[in-house]
Amino acid sequence: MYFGLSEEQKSLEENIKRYLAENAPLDKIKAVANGDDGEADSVHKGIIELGLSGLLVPEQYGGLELNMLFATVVSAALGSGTAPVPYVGSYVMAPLALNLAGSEEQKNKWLPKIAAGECQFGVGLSEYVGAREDAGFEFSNGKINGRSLFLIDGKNADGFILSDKSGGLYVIDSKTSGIEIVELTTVDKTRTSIEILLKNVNAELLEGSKDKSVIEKVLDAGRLMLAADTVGAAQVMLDKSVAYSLERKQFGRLIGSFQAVKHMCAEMAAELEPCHSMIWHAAHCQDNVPEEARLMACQTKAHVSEVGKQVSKTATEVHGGMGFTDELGLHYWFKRIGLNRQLLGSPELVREEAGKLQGFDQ
Amino acid sequence: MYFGLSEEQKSLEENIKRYLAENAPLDKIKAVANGDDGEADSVHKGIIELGLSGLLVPEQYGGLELNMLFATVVSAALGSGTAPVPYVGSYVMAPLALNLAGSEEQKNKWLPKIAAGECQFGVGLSEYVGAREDAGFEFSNGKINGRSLFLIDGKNADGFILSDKSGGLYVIDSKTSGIEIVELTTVDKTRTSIEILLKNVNAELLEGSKDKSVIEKVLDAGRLMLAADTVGAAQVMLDKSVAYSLERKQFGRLIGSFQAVKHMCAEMAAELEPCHSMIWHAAHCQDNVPEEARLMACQTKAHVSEVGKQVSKTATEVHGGMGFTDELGLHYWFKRIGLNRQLLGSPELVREEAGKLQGFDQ
Amino acid sequence: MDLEYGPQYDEFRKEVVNFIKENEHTKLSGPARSESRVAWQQKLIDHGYFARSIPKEYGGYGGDMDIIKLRIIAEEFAKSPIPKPAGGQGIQMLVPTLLSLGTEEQKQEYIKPTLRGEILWCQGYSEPNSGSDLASLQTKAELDGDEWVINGQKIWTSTAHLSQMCFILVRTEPDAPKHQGISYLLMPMDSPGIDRRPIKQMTGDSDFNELFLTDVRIPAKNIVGARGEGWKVANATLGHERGSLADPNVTQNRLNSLIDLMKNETIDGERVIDKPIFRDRLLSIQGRLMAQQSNALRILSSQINEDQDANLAKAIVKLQGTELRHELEGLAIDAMGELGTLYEDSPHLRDDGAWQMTYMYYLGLIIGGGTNQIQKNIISERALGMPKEPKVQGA
Amino acid sequence: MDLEYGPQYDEFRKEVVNFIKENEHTKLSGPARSESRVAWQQKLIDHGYFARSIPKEYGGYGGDMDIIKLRIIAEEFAKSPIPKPAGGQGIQMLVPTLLSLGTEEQKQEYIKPTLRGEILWCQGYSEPNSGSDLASLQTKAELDGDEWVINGQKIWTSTAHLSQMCFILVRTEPDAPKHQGISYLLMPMDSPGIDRRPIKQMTGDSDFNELFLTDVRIPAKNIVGARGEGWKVANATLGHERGSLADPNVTQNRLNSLIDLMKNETIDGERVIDKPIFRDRLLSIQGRLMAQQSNALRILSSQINEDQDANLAKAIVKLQGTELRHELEGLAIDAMGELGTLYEDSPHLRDDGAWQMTYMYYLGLIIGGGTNQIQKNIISERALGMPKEPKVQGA
Repeated sequence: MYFGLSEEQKSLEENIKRYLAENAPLDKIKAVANGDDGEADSVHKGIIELGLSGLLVPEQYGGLELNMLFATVVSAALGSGTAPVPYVGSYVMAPLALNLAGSEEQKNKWLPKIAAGECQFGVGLSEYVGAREDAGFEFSNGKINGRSLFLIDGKNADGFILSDKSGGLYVIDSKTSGIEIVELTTVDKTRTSIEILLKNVNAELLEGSKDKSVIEKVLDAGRLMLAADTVGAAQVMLDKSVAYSLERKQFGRLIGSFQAVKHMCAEMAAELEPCHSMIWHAAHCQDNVPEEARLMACQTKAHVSEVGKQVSKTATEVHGGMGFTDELGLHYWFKRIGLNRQLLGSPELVREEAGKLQGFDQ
Repeated sequence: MYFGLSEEQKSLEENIKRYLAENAPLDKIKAVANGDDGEADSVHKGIIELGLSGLLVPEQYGGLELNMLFATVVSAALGSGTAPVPYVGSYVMAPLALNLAGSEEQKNKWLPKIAAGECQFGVGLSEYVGAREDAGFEFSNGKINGRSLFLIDGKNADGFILSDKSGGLYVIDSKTSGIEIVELTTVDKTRTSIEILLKNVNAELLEGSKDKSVIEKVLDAGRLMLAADTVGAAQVMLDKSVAYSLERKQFGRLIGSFQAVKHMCAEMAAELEPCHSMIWHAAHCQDNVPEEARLMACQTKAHVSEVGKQVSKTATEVHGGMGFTDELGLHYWFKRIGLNRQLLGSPELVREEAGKLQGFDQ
Repeated sequence: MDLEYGPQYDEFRKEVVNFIKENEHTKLSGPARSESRVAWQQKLIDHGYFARSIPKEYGGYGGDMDIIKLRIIAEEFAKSPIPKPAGGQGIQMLVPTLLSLGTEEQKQEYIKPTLRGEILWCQGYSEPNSGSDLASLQTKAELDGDEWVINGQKIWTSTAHLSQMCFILVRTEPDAPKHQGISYLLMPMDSPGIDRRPIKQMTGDSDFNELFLTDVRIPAKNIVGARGEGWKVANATLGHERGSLADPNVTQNRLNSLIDLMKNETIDGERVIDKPIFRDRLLSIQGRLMAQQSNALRILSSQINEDQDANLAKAIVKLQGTELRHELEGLAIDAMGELGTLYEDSPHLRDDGAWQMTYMYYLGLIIGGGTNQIQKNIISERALGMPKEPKVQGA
Repeated sequence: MDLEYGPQYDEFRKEVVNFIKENEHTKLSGPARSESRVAWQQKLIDHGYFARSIPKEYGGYGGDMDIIKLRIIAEEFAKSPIPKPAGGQGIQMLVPTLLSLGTEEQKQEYIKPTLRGEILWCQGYSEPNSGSDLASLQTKAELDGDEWVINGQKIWTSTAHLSQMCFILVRTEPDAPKHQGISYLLMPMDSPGIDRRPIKQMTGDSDFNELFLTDVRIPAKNIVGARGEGWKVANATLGHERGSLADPNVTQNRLNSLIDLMKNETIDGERVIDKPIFRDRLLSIQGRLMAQQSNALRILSSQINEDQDANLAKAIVKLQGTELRHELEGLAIDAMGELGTLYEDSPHLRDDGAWQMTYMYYLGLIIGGGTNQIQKNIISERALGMPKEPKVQGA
């Protein structure tokens, strides 16, 4: 029995953190947030070189064929660096969907490119999770008409994967005619989101997605990745709070010696520490205990989102006025956690799903 | 413009508090909780002598004909002393119901007795608020069959007022045959509650209660009284916490000098202080602004219940192990607040009602 | 208990209503200090709808200090799109300070143009190392002949780029205990030696500045109160700032907008307000707000009726109000879900992005104006009588 | 990541399962220390299902310290109504203390009968003026010839009326700094001079006692560790107590009962679990519990795998676990509404009144065993490396 990360997983985590510390420090994050796409591209290239794009792609398609625990470790590491790269949609949900539900032809077309870092995917499941503004689309005779909101990693993507309301998954080449892309600016400028408008656009159903377990697995994976990203980001906010409180003096004392500040940090730690174990455990279930995976994914997404909200608020408070400045930049983590909370279902919606999974409505 | 209590109201409050301090100190509360009905009776007689039974009874029936603000002041004062007396049901809801909906004959029969302190009423609205365990009754041909749970002040009562599911109110003489009374012991032994089982019991409809506004007013009043009782009790818990923290030393310091304890007290005060204004304001609406009275009553009951729960927990924590002992007796206030929370609708149910009042469901 | 203002005010309210009706189409043009803005301020003063109780000799209306009339003015102005009287730290903080502690010359020189909007003020209090512990400030001023020479650094100075003057706290008596070594000076912002750097905030805006002060010279007479009494002078007006950060009537407007939002937003075609969990959160916030509104009435009453004590009621306003507001804005974001994360110029933005903006801004206000941790210290020490943080050995 | 115990344990689990099956109808009769209870303890020891790693010479099973085997035993026993091994402070705290710090004579004398349930122990730590600040305790013991003479007062001593022995902290070196003046003694409860007063709690029960000690004489050899080292001796076992107060597996059982309750209780005929607001609170508690269960797995793993660090994970268990449990019980009360206030022998009582009882009891546990305020100090100081509360001038 060993509950925790393997040496390999730990070293992957360290590699990513080291890479980000060296290549995506705060001033680069700021540049990206201010619209410098070149900086974002270079960090993106770097994480492809680390192998992250092919992490979940089967070996036969050129990937590393690692499991969800590895993917979770990566997501937490990326969250800790507020890394300005596509990951959750492009390199987790997309290859999972293609591999689980695609035909051999579809797999051969896309998976090797994803693994090689030559192809980025935007993934839109919002209509399945809970449609806003009557977004949605119709598929018939190989053509899609309609629109889809909040495609994760959609900007500059080479392909799109969309789900309809019933969970059917469709793959679209972004160069197909009839697609209009609208960029959606969110508070978190380290990641991108788009809306797409589709007029008679050629699209392929991923046949396997007629089995609803596919969208469920893709969604579980996406939610877990967002939760892991939040855990990584929240841990940094806590660490920064403790460090700041041991530097900053007021009233002739380190602020970290005031019981109010100590208790704020203790409360953050008490809430956050179990979340590390929770994301590992949820990943383990996705890898090995399928019957527990869905409930665990929902509850992990919901619980971690709540803890993340609390930690990001408290950490900002510990930093006082500086916590509010762009100079210190703590807000990049705050906003990252804020976006993760809403993507793929806010806590209330995800808990509702967790209740249904347990038959509470019966 | 004057928002606050009049001199008369303040002096009534002081009179009750002084009476309780002298005649119902902690050792008497303990005796009552241990089953000494004689002690409870003597305190009950005392508050009748103070005029509380006739507070709301019109002058023509021998009462003081005072308003809900007076009644609220009284309830808060009784809560602050965890007074082991019937009040909310017997001397607020019952006379209100009789006066608003009774025939002249019914009024003449009961109201002078209530005012004179010769008649105690048990009031059961639980089936209207939200029936548990399929409790409920049928009324036909002047007879009631069924049962009713949680009659407030019902033990040893001379009469009962019951509402059916649709809000109709019935008055029953407790000496009528066919009534079986079951005592319900709750955590709060300073007040009594009963269940009654009715077999072909003679009962009279209060004709006026065919107009639903009657049950609504009675319920609003009852909820406000419970909220006021909680505010009074919670204020005492806060006051005791501050006082204890300025007596008790640990680590060579008054515990009240530790920032953690200071902030616990500050948080209690910050939550509780507006609740005083809120109950006065809610009472003022019942007296003078009927269109705001219902929403204000619901929200006051719900909000004060939540604040009371938090204050009663925090105050117990400030007292450390002593807060858990019967010797210090802090738990009598804790339990009083706990019972108020559940009577006439827990916060969730009452907020649901507040939403409907505002048409949120339309 | 009497929530009526009384019939004696009916006539006054009518006057206000008439004035508003006559002027409701007033449009102000141009930047701060423009002619039309100054003229509007003066018009409001002339009618007694602004600077009502400030003596005529200093440019005010010279009326009685009648809280109810002020309240009626505020109520009626709030109902109309008519331009509101100007606010700002000069009017809220400096003018009351000068009125009670300024020299006759200072009152003559500054109050009238400040009221008219001809002079805008910024506040020079906080320093990088003196936030919660404001009294430890280190910016110093030395008297050189008939001039103060100021050196140091200030932070969190709002509207510094628009202001002509700054009321600033400086250390003039370095050997005195920290609270007794501070003076309160009036510094023209065009003085040589002032360097301003805007601070970009998490919202993306730059409402605040850092000021770098190098040998800034101002006249010796530009001191309010005596040397070393600056802490007292400043504290006379700090209360004004805190209360204004969390007015429950403003929060009520936000709650109404939130209700509208929740009635309009849908999830799978179902209105958000029909989802019981969101609705319950809304109702819970409403309950807390109603308590704060009742508390505000009590405070108002204590200002009108001298015998009423509302110290604790006042002490909690900033803590409770800012936390509630932050939560309210956060509920709006949750109610919108993904759409709630949109910002700046994004399509599908609701209410111009005000919800995210205000959510973050109010986190700033939980911190600013005395952090809510400091507020809890104040409540426990001043209102509950608990001990001050004890002196630490070696500190 | 590997949550399997491995096939090598399959055989062991089978053995345990068989034992349980063979003995599941065992009924223990009589009070504590009765013959049947002692026999059952001995049987469990003989099979290695209790006192597994304690050496045979002291009455244990003398097996290996295999955490997984202990876990398997606990898991399988939890599934069955079979009588559980006895617990109590003697077994949880005294035995480990004696094993690591006792004299050979003490080990021989006390461990075996304690394990067999023939000697029950109570704990004499807290005093009326020494709660959170335990090290300030004042009960003193002086050596008079070959006897300690103990005078003072203890509080929060549980099961004192059932116990034959008490492990007690006393001040033996009044001139030493407070942590260095304490000794750890073993006091027979039948010694003359011990007066016991039960403390009635808010639950109505009296689980705790005050002990008044007047010239209580015990043998000089009844000291564990050296004079003045009692603080260290006691701290070696305090951790055991804290962890056991908030086991998430026990909370899981309560959550399951709560789900059943919410499926059975109705409001106007509608199941409580069908009310979204209550259901959401339930699910929110479940999410927090699942996080704590994952955290518990990590702690378990760190006990098996020496390279794993779980200090912070351990430090938070008591704080998080007791608060969650209190909230869970509180939700049950709200779900029952008025019925949730019923207590003692009332009709309509659900689950024998366990919800109210445990709601209050866990408020007690939030306070007991190091208040949750003290827990936050410990987390910040020991796990996050923040400064200790500074020394106060004049204190």
